[in-house]
This record gives sequence, structure tokens and C-alpha cells, in this order.
Amino acid sequence: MDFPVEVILFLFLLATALTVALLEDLFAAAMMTGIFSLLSACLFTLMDAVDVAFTEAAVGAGVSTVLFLSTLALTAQREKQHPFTWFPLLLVILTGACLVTGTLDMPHYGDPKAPIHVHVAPEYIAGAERDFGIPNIVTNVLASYRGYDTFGETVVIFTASVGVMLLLGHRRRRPGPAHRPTITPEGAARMRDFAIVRVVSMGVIPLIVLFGLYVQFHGDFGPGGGFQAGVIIGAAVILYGLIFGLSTLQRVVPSPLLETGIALGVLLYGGTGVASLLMGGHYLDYAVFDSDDPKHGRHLGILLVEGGVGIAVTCAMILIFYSFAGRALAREAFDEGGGGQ
Amino acid sequence: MSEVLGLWNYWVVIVLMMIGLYIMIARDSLVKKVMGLNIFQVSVIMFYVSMGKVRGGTAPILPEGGAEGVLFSNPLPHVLMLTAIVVGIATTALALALVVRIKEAYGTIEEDEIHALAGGDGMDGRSAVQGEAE
Amino acid sequence: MNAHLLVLEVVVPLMAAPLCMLLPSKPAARMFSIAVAWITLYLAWSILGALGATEHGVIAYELGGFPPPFGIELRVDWANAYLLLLVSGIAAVVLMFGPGSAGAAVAEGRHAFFYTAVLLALAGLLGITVTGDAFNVFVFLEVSSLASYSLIGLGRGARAPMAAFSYLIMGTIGGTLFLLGVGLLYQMTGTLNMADLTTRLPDVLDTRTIVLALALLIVGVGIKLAVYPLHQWLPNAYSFAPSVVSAFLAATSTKVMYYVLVRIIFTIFGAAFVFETLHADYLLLPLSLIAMFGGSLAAIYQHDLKRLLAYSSVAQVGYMMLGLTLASATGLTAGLVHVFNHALMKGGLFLAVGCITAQVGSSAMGDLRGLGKRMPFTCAALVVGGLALIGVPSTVGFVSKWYLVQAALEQDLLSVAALILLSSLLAVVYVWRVVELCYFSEPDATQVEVTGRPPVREAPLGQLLPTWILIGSTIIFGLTTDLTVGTASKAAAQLMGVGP
Amino acid sequence: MELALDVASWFCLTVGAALCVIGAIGTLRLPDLYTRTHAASITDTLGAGLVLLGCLLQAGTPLVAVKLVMIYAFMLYTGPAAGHALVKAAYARGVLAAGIPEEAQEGERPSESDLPEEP
Amino acid sequence: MSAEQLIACSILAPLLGAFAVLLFGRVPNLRDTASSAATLVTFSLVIQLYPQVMAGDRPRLDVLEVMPGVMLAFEVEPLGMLYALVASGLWIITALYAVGYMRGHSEGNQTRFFFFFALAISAALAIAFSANLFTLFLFYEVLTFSTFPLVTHHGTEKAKKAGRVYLGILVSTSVGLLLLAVLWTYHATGTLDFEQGGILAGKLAPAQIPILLALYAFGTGKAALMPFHRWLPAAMVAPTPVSALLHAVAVVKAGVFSVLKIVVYVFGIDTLAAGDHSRWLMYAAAFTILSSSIVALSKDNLKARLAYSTISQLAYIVLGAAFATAAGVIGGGMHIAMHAVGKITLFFCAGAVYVAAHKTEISTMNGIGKRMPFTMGAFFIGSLSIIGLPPLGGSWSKWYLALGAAEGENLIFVFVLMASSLLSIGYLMPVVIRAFFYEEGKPEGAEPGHAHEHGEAPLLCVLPLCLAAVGCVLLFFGSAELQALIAPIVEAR
Repeated sequence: MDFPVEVILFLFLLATALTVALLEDLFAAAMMTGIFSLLSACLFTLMDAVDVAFTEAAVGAGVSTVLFLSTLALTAQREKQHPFTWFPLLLVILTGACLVTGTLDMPHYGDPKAPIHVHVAPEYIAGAERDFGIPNIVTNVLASYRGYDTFGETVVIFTASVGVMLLLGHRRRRPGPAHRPTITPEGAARMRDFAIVRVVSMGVIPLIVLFGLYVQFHGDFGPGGGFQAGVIIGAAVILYGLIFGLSTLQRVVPSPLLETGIALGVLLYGGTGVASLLMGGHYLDYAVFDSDDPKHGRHLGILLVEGGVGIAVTCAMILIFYSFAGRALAREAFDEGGGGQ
Repeated sequence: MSEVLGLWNYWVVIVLMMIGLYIMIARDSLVKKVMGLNIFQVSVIMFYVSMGKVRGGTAPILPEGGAEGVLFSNPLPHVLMLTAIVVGIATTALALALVVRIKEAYGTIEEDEIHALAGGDGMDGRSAVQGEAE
Repeated sequence: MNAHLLVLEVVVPLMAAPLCMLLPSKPAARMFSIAVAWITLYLAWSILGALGATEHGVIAYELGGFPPPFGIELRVDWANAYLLLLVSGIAAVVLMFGPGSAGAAVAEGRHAFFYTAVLLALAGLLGITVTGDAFNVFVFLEVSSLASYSLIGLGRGARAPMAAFSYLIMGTIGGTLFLLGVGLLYQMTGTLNMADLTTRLPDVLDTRTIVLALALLIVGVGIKLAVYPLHQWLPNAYSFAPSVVSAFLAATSTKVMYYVLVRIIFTIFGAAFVFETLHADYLLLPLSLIAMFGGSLAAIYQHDLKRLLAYSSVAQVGYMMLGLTLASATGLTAGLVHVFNHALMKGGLFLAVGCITAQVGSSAMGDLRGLGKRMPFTCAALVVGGLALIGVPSTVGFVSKWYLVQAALEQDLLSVAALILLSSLLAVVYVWRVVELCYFSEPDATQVEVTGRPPVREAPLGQLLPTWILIGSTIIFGLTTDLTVGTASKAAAQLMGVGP
Repeated sequence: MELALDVASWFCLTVGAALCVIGAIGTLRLPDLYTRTHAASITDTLGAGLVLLGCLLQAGTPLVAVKLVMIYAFMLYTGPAAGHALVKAAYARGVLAAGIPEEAQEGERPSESDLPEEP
Repeated sequence: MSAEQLIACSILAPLLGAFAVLLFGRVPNLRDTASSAATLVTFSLVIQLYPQVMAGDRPRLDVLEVMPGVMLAFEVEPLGMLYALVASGLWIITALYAVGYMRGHSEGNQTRFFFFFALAISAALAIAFSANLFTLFLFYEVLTFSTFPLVTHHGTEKAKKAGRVYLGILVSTSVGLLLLAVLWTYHATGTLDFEQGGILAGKLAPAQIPILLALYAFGTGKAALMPFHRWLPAAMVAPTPVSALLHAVAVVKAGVFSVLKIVVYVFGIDTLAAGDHSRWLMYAAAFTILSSSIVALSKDNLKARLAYSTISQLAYIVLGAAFATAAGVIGGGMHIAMHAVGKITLFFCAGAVYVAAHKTEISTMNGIGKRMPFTMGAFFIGSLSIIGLPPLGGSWSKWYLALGAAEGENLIFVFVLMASSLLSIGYLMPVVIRAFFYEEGKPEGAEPGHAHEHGEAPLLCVLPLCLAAVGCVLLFFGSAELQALIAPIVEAR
């Protein structure tokens, strides 16, 4: 059989995971986690999971690296080295052995006759053509057959941003001009003063937002959808925030707007379900939207739902960034003002 | 031997998972633990997706010219894993927020130092309210 | 119409959470969340009523109109209707507790978020209980867990974030193991729907993968349930969280996870496979006995009242596990009845501690001295709750002990029956420590001036009413048990017998 | 005609890959940060460009070709800017170049004072 | 008033009294009259039940079904009637005595005292009327927890330690052993109700019956069988009215009453007698009788001596039950009444001596009879009744106990009874002799200054103890009436 490319990528993946385990410098470890996500995204594409690859790249390489770096900026840079202890290794090897024995009766990798390809999947593939007419089967299943799961998924991201705002929440005051925030510590040039960086990013940000919207509405035909679009647009706004500082960003995109945005996103998703309930169908049954042409009704439903996810995720990403960045300012003001204003 | 060879990718996934678990248990730095958590969750996602792959199948997107005779990989694991990735990023975000709060409360994010500090001041049930978030 | 009740039970709190976030002021958010909790309670009550009307006691609801193995299905039988009523009832009462978000270190202007997080935790728990789809359990498990991590992190004092962080790490490991277990089941049977799993599992039961799947599911749920060796997170999480949060979580989250374990063992895999062929009870029985004794012994040596209650929760989970491992109709009834009873007891006790911390500022045992005179009703609640923990007749604790020992005797395990009663004697020791501190010792003069707090008065009605609703119900349900034992025995028969 | 296209694309792909390898070796062996970024930027612009060109030749439909061109344009636009930002930040942070005496490097570092005030 | 209402009211009356006491807490006179009124009302209600029980019917009141197959229900049968009469009767004189003692001794927080006092009596009556093992066990626990504040009334460190011992033993024996026995019975027989002739007939393997009997006997910690008797002397730290009523009448009697009721209505005396399962219990009871009498000899503190005498007298009743013969049970039943009245007289005297002369040690009580003739006279009559000499009630119950021993061919226990009577003379008579025939004399080691000039105890103390003494005598003549009351529970095979 031909030599599978996945083997090489898996070896790279193992190497990255090991370096994350052994590295002491946490910044490098954060970078390695980013590379780990990128490699797994490549592997997903090889395993025909294009949507998952897209999301993993956007989230793994993009957002979580930003989160790690901003946390490290607020906490420690290096990890204290600790003596090697045997117990964790033993426990890990033991669990690993149990898991491996469990895999012995599994269907082989890529075996077309495995139960999961026989039982439910054919209906999804046939249904996509018959009932929905939507090329991207994954988006179709995501929004309709397992729409309730995706609603849960939106609520998960909503819970995370509510939790982060609760823990790191800063006062919801209008950021006064008097406050002169500098993200980097004194003595270093601020990002805004790097002329080239500012010009280039100003050129790129609108493109990113445009691409995000393309991904949002192209979700039915190719890989993409509400969640990926939300992350991309969020990343664009965060890039703007990194360049021009939190207070200018908060003047452009005030946090009360974002809080209503995230609430709106979740309510839009839930509301579509309630609407289908009121129009006589089961919860999240989009066919009732357009009684004479169910396919069109379902299209409309999926569009609305994906829109809800997109809005919610965008606002969530930006709010989480506000909380982390806000915390850095609170810390800085605290240090500068000798105990905080 | 050949019937076992077909399972190699599951074993790689298990090794990745064990590395993630090891980082979480052995390392004391809280941020490193969150990284271990990340690896642990991505490996489970890898397991689901490699389960869905059909040899000779393409991505589950209907080509323009009709879908007769085209073999697709299983779309369901991909749907499930989109949710799992979201759960992963949500947990990471919350964990890092907690790490920031712990750093402000204890001044360190090494677990053994925290236990020494927390253990040392005994049951501070009567703890005065710590630096309140402004 | 009654089928729609199922989805409304989850969607109402889910949709209320974002709305609550937008409310401007703290009192508005608080009133709104209390109203939503009472609506969910009414819905749960009508589901229980509707279930009584159906002849074979199951209500199913297809989401999106797609038939079960393809779409997601909500399926309610006696076991989860019973849990729905408990969770929404506890939420409705605990939310009424006075300080609410004031008990937590919340940045001002952010109080509405506290109630949003509580509503999300409630919605997550209800979502787990209602759904009939294995993967959906994982999704709502994460919703409720994330909400409870952030709520615990809000506790006053420096140690709450660390407690929340260790709970997050262990909880996420548990959740991911659960996800892996569901993945293995999906891989061997091709379906995620629980009812479908039950029909398709028997012909793959002998494979090692299924045994591994069961082990992963039990360990994953065991971590969230704080079964003995996996309980390290619980004492810190419940003792450093705000009292309202620990009261809500202690009374609901471990209970829902117990329901998930029951659903996995009795519905998906079937008790015959788990206990006869695999003999899981050889492992689970000793573990639950160790939990009963270890938890109570640890509780005796605690210096902080909330930590004492947390360790006693670990012991009480041991009782529930014992009911489960006896794998008979009476055993399961005992477990389910103790779920209900323990929720009432522990919820009431934690609220009483909440009243004390609001007045005295801390829940350390030393501060309890002589409280009996200054806070008579709160200390009376502590005493009655303590008596219920011991299992004095006419309290709920007695009812659960009664059925547990019956179940043990049915299988001629006289030694286990004796051990159950002996471990409840340990409860006498730590309850009486509290009583002696409250009623028989005088506050040392130095301590009163040092804190310079206002003189300790009896807790306001807003705090006493919910406490006494829960504590009072430990007596009421101790005497009239037709609701608790009736529903639990129907659920047990259903789980043991034909399955849904 | 088919054969010519294939040969050309193979050629571009191999050269592009070789350049990437060279860049990687450069990043490993060169002494300090500044020279390393120089080596890394080779893979970023030329290496990736050639690989994309090779794919362009293979690409069937014009839509895919346009997408490949856009990708290359994006990379050309942002790659060097990223490299520049990295080097400037490192220089501002005080990362020393190897082989050059320290005092010589002190001179033109931008300091806090002479920056324009906040608008 | 129908029988059901009578049962309900007689249990609720003390509760009403308790809350009335709480209500009038601020006004001492009003509170004390309210508590005495409650005692009279309760006694009148209980006495109305007596004719119906004598006529042979069993009034029954089902309150509610707690669990499927487990009812909270009350039923009055002769033994219960006897115990209820004793408890409510003696409550009257003890309430009076308590007012006198508390006032004379100016004790602290009396409202709480009378509140829990009434609560304990209500629990005792509920135990008397319980129709099944669940109700018995429920109110047995309520009695334990309601008497705890009485034992630790003074709130001193010593009282707290005594309370810990008291509660520790009573709760661990009841939850650990008694509850296990109750559950085992429910599991074996499927019911908990008391039935004439016992419910265990044929349901348990012969080898298991002695084990179950052991669980029951040692499970009822209040019967103070030897290994589990430590709580009774420890509880003597409480004020005298508490030790008088609770430890001479209500609490300990609840213990032996439960043992008797279980032997008669759960095991059934013929099943026990047939397999001779209760022989080991006879030896255990005998051992308790003898050893506690010997210990009583050595005690100088009057209340401690009376406590150990109570332990040996309780073992009489357990011995009577262990004989598993008609006469034995009747003897046991009667001894409940005889011992109650006799022992309460002695405790009242001890209290009166303490109030008047502040003396607790017997060695310091020389010539006290001249100063307190009535008290010591009543003490003399009470001791005679405990010893069991003819003109007083105690003799009849010992007579029946000896008859029961003979009936069951275990003559050795007749000697045990005789020996213990001699021992009781040994530890009671010296007090009387020392009181009347010893000179006042300078008691060595007494505090300097004049010997404490004191007269008789206050009237409110002396009156109840004289009534009690008269009661002992009356019981001697009324014993036929008692025998007729208890006889039906053993006659009807």
C-alpha cells in the first residue's frame, strides 16, 4: 500500500508534544502548542475532515496562542524545574496500556465496512441531497440533524465568555481619554509606532473581515460556517486592538455593544428553534418555516442559525480579549498609580 | 500481525493523550497544565476524526456534478468534533482566566509554592477579602 | 403538548441566561432568575404529572423532527423526571437565598453575570438529565461544568480560584474521558442514541473495546461524582466557593452525575453485563464502603464548617454508590431516594452556613462558639440538618438508611448492613462537635473585638426562609415519603426491568 | 502540452522545497536572531512562492488558480511585515546581535521620550 | 371522647403543656401552674383509657403511612397502659417536686428545663402506646434527644462530658444494634406490628433467634444491661428532679418496657421458651443484678448508690422477661410500677436532703433523721419497698418473679433474687440507721463554724415524697388490680 503521508505528520506531532512537555521556557511552549494545532489541522485535512481542520487552525493556532501569550505576559515566563518523579510516569504508562488493549478489537483505520459508516452515515449523505440540497453535508448535519448539539456549543462559548468576564471583569466604565494605556512595559516602543506594521495591518484588517464574512455565508457550499467566521472576524478586531491599544479599540467597539451582541447571537439561535416550535414543528425543525417548499425553509433556518453562531463567537472572542487585556491595564495602573486609582 | 497493523493511528493518538495527561499530572506550572489539557483534548478529537476516515473517500462535500458513485468519509464525527474544539477553547480560556486570578492572589503559578503558601497560612476561613477586582 | 414540555424545560433557562445578562441592576437580575427557576420547577412538576398519564411511563421528543437514530431525541422516564423535579426545586429555593451574588467577590456592575452563570449551570444540569443522546450529555456536561468553575472561582478569599482551577483540571479530564468512552461506544455500534445503543450493544458486548468504554465512562463520571479515590477536588471546591454556590452545587451537580452513572450502567450496558459478567461490584462495593468511613472520619477532624460538610458529602456519595452496587430494585431505590434526601440535607446545611458566614464573616469552627443564643434559628437549622445526616427516624436520612439496609439484607450482606449503621455513628461525632460549639461554649472575649464586626444578630428572613424550607422538607419528606420513595421505586423497577 | 506543464510544475515544486530546506538549515545554524530571521524569510517569500506556482500549473479550474494567486499575494504582503515587526520588537527589547561589540549597538535604539504624544 | 381521640390527646397534652411553659416563660408562677395543670390533664386522659383496656379491647390510632409497609400507629395494650399510668402519674408529683427543688435551689433557665421535661414525657407516652417497632424506635430516639438538654442542664464542663457519655452510649447502641435488629425483623417477617404471641414464630432459623434477642437486649441501651450501663451513673450530674423522674421512671422504664414488649409481642414467650433461646439473657441479667448491687455498696455518694441500685432493679425486669414464663412476665410488669414508685421516693429524699442540708455524701448524714423526720421516714418506706418486704408493693413483684423462676425450672435464679434482696438491704439500710440512730456529732472534715442549722426541706419537696411513700404502701394492696391488668397478655395463648 502507498506510504501514508499521515505517518510523517504524526511523527512531527509526537515530537511537538514531547517538546511542549520538556520545555521550560513557557513562551516557546506556547508557540509549540500553536504548531501542534497547525500540524493536527493538516492531519485533519488529510483525513478528509476539512471543516474540523479549518476550525482547528483558526482556534488552535489563532485564538489559543493569543490567550496563552497574554496570560504569560501577566504571569511567569519560565517554569521552575522540578525533580523527576516516577509516579506520574507509571500512572500514565498504565493507563496507556489499558487503552491500547482496548483498541485491539476496533475496526481498522479507514475500513469502509465499520459500523459507523453503515448505520447512520448513509442517511446523512443521502438526506443532504434529497431534503436539503446543501453541498456541505457537515454544515447541514451540524445545523439540522444535530442542531441541538450546536446550540449547546454556542452556549458553551457564551458560558466561557461570561465566566472570563466574571473572573477578570473590569468595570463597565466608558474608557476616559485621560488614561494613557501602554501594553508593553515602559522603555519599549509601542506597537502603534511601528509605521510599517501599522500600514500593513491597516491594509490587511478589512481583507480579513471580508474573508470572515465569505466564510460565514459560504458555509453551505464549502468548508466554513458560523463558528470559523466568528473566530476570523474576532482575530481581525484583536489585531486592531493589539496595534492601537485597548482604549482606542473600546471606543470603536464598546464592550456593552459586544455584551448585547453575544446575548443576541445565543437568542437568535434559540429563537429560531422557538419560532419553529410556534409554527407547529418540533424544536429546531426548520421545514415549517416555508410550508410549501421545505428545502427553502431549511435553507433559511440554517442561515439564521449559522448567523447566530457567527455573531455570538465574534463577540465572545473580543470580550475574552478585553478581559485579559483589561486585566493587564488594571495591573499596570495598579503598579503606576501606587495601589490603583 | 497484519490485522493489528491497521490500528497504528489509534496508538499514536493514545500516546499523544498520555503525553497530555503526563504534562497535567507531573508539571507544576499551571499554564503548562493547561497546555497539557489542550494536547489531551486535541488527541481525543484526532481519535474521532481518524475513526471517520474511509479509505478512498473524499471530504463530505457534494461535488457540483451530482454525487453518484463518489465515496465520502463519515460526516458525523466531524460535526461532533466541531463542538469538541469549541469546548476545548472555552475550557482553555476559563482556565487561563483562573491562572491570572491565582497569580494575583498568590504571586506565583507553581502549584507546589501555592500549596506551601495556602497550607502555611492554615485554614484562613476568616480570610479578609483579597485585592478586590476594581 | 406535554412532549414540548421536555424541550421547554431546558430552553427556558438557556434563553433566560443571555436575557438576564442584559438586565441593568442586580435586584432585577435576581428577581428574573428566581422567576425562571420557579418556571422550570412548574415545568418539571407538569412533566412528572404527564409521565403519570402515559401508560408505560416514557415520554420521547425528537428535535428538529428527525427520527431518533439520526436526530437528537429527548427521552424522559421516571428516573430523570424525578431528577428534574429535584434540580429545579433546589434551584428555585437556593436562588431565593439572601445575599445571592453579594456573597461572591463580583466586580460591581457585573452582578447580572453571576445570575447568568447560575442559570447556565441550572440549564446545563437540566440538559444532561433530559437528553437521550450520549454525545449531548457531554455538551451539556461542559456547559454546567464551565458555569460552576467560574462560580466557584468567585468565592471570597484568596483560595477560591485555586480550588476552581484544580476542579477544572480534574473535571475536564473526567469530561474528556467520558467523551472518549462515548466515542468507543459510537465506533462499535455506529449510533449515539441511548435507546438505540441498548438494542445494538448486546452483540458487541464481548469485545475488549466495550469493556474499555465502560471503564472510561465510569472513571469519567466518577471524577465528576467525586467517588472515593477521585474526590480530591470536592472539599476545596465546596469550602472556598460562595455559600450560595456550594449549596446549589452540593445539592444538584453530583446528583445529576449519579443519574448519568445509573443511566450508563442500568440502561445502556444493562446490570446483568456490568455486575454479573464483569463483577464491577467487587471494585465499587469496597470503594463505596471506604468512602463512607473515610469521608466521615475526615469530616471529624476539620476546622472549617464548610469543609466538614464537603467531606460529609464525599461520605454520602459513598452511600449512593453502595445503593447502586447492590444492583437490586431495592438497592437502586435506596440510591435514588438518598439522592433526593441528601440534596435536601446538604442544601439546607450549606445555606445555614451561608447565614453564619454572612453574619460572622467566616465559617471556621472557632467562630461558632456560643452562636446558639445569638442566632437561634440558624443553629436550630444546623441541628435538624445534622440529625437528618445521622439518620434519626422521622428525618429523610432515616428513610434512605432504611432502604439501604433492606437492600443489603436482601442479599444476606449482614456485615454491609452493620457497616452502614456504624458509619452513620461517625456522623453523630461530627454533628455533635458542631452542637457543642454552638450551644455549650462561650465565645472567647478576645475574638469579638478583634474583627470589629457589627454584633452578630439573627440572619434576616431572606436568608432564613430558604434555609428552613429545605431543612423543614427534610422532616416532611422523612414522614410522608410517597413522592420520594414512590417515584424512586417506579424508576428503579423501570431501570432494572424492561429499561426504557 | 500536458507533459510540458507537468515537467514545469515538478521543477517549481522541487526548487521551492529545496529553498524551504535551505531556509530551515539557515535558521538552525546562524548565530543570532537577526540573521535567523533573514534566513527564515527566504522560505516565507520565494520558497512558498515557487511551491504555489507549481500548484498553479497543476490546478485544473481557473477558480483554484485565482485562489492560489490571492494566497501568494497575501503572503507577499504580510510575510515581510511580520519579519520586520519581529526584528524591530527584538531590537527595541534589547536583543544583542552576536559578534558585534555591545557598545556599538547602543546608539539608535528608539526610547520612550521621543515618541509622539497620544492623539 | 372516643378511644382514638383519647390516645391522641394524651400524647399531645404534654406537648401543649410544653408550649404553654414556653409561652409563659417570663412569668415563673404562671409557667409552673401551667406545667402542673398539664400533668393533671394528661393523667386524667390516660386514666380514662384504663377501663377500656381492662375490658379487653385494644384501641388503635393509625397516624400516617411513612413508608410502604411501615406505619406510624398507636395501640394501647395492657403493658403500655401500665407504663403510661406510671409515667403520667408520677409526672404529677415530680412536677410539683421540681418547682420546689428549682425554687429552693434557684437553678438557672428553668423554662428550658420544664419545656424539655414535658417533651420527654410526651415521648414516653408515645413509646407506651406504640403499635409497631418503627413507632417505638422513633420515639425512643426522640426521648434520647429530648432528655439530652436535661442531663446537661448545668452547662458546666462536667455536665458536657456526662452528656457526651450519655448520648454516645445511647445513640450508638440504638442506631448500631437496635435499628439493625428492627430492620432484620422487618426483612425476616415483612411486618413490624406487635402481635399477640409474637411475629417471629417460624420465620427465623432457631440459631438466629438468640442473636436477634442479643441485638434487641443490648440495643436498648436504656435497659442499662451491664456493658452498656455507664451512661446512667454519668447522668447523675443532672439536677435531682431529672434523675428522679427520667432515670428512675421515664427513661430507664422505656428501656425495660421495650425489652418486655419485644419479648412478648415480637418473639412470643412460647417460641422463646420452646427453644430455650433466652437462657444466656438470664445469666446476663443475673450478672448485672449482682455486680451492680455490689458496686452500689461501695458508693458513698447517695445519688450514685441509688443509680447503681436502679441498674440492678432494671435487670430484675429483664430477668423476668428472660424467664419466658407467664409469671415471669407478670412479675416483670409489676416490678416496673413497684420499682418506679419506690425509687422515686428515694430520689426525692436525696434531693430534699441536698436542698435542705446541702449534703450528698452518706458519711456526712449522721443524725439527719432528727432534723428531717418526714424525709427520712419516706426514705425508710421507699427502701423497704425496693428491698421487697411484705407491707410494701415491692414484695409482690419479687414474689411473682420467684414464681416465674420456679415455673421455668431455673431455681438457681431464685437464689439470685434472694441474694440481691440481701444486698439491697446492705446498701439501703445503713443510710436509714445512720440517719436515725447516729448522733449528730461533729462530722469530720465538715467546714468550720457552726453545724449547718437546717430544718425539714421546703413543703413543696416534702409533700410529693410523702405522697410517693404512701403510693408504695397503696400498691401493696392494689397489686391484685395490677396483676389482673397484665395477666391477659400472657394468658391468651
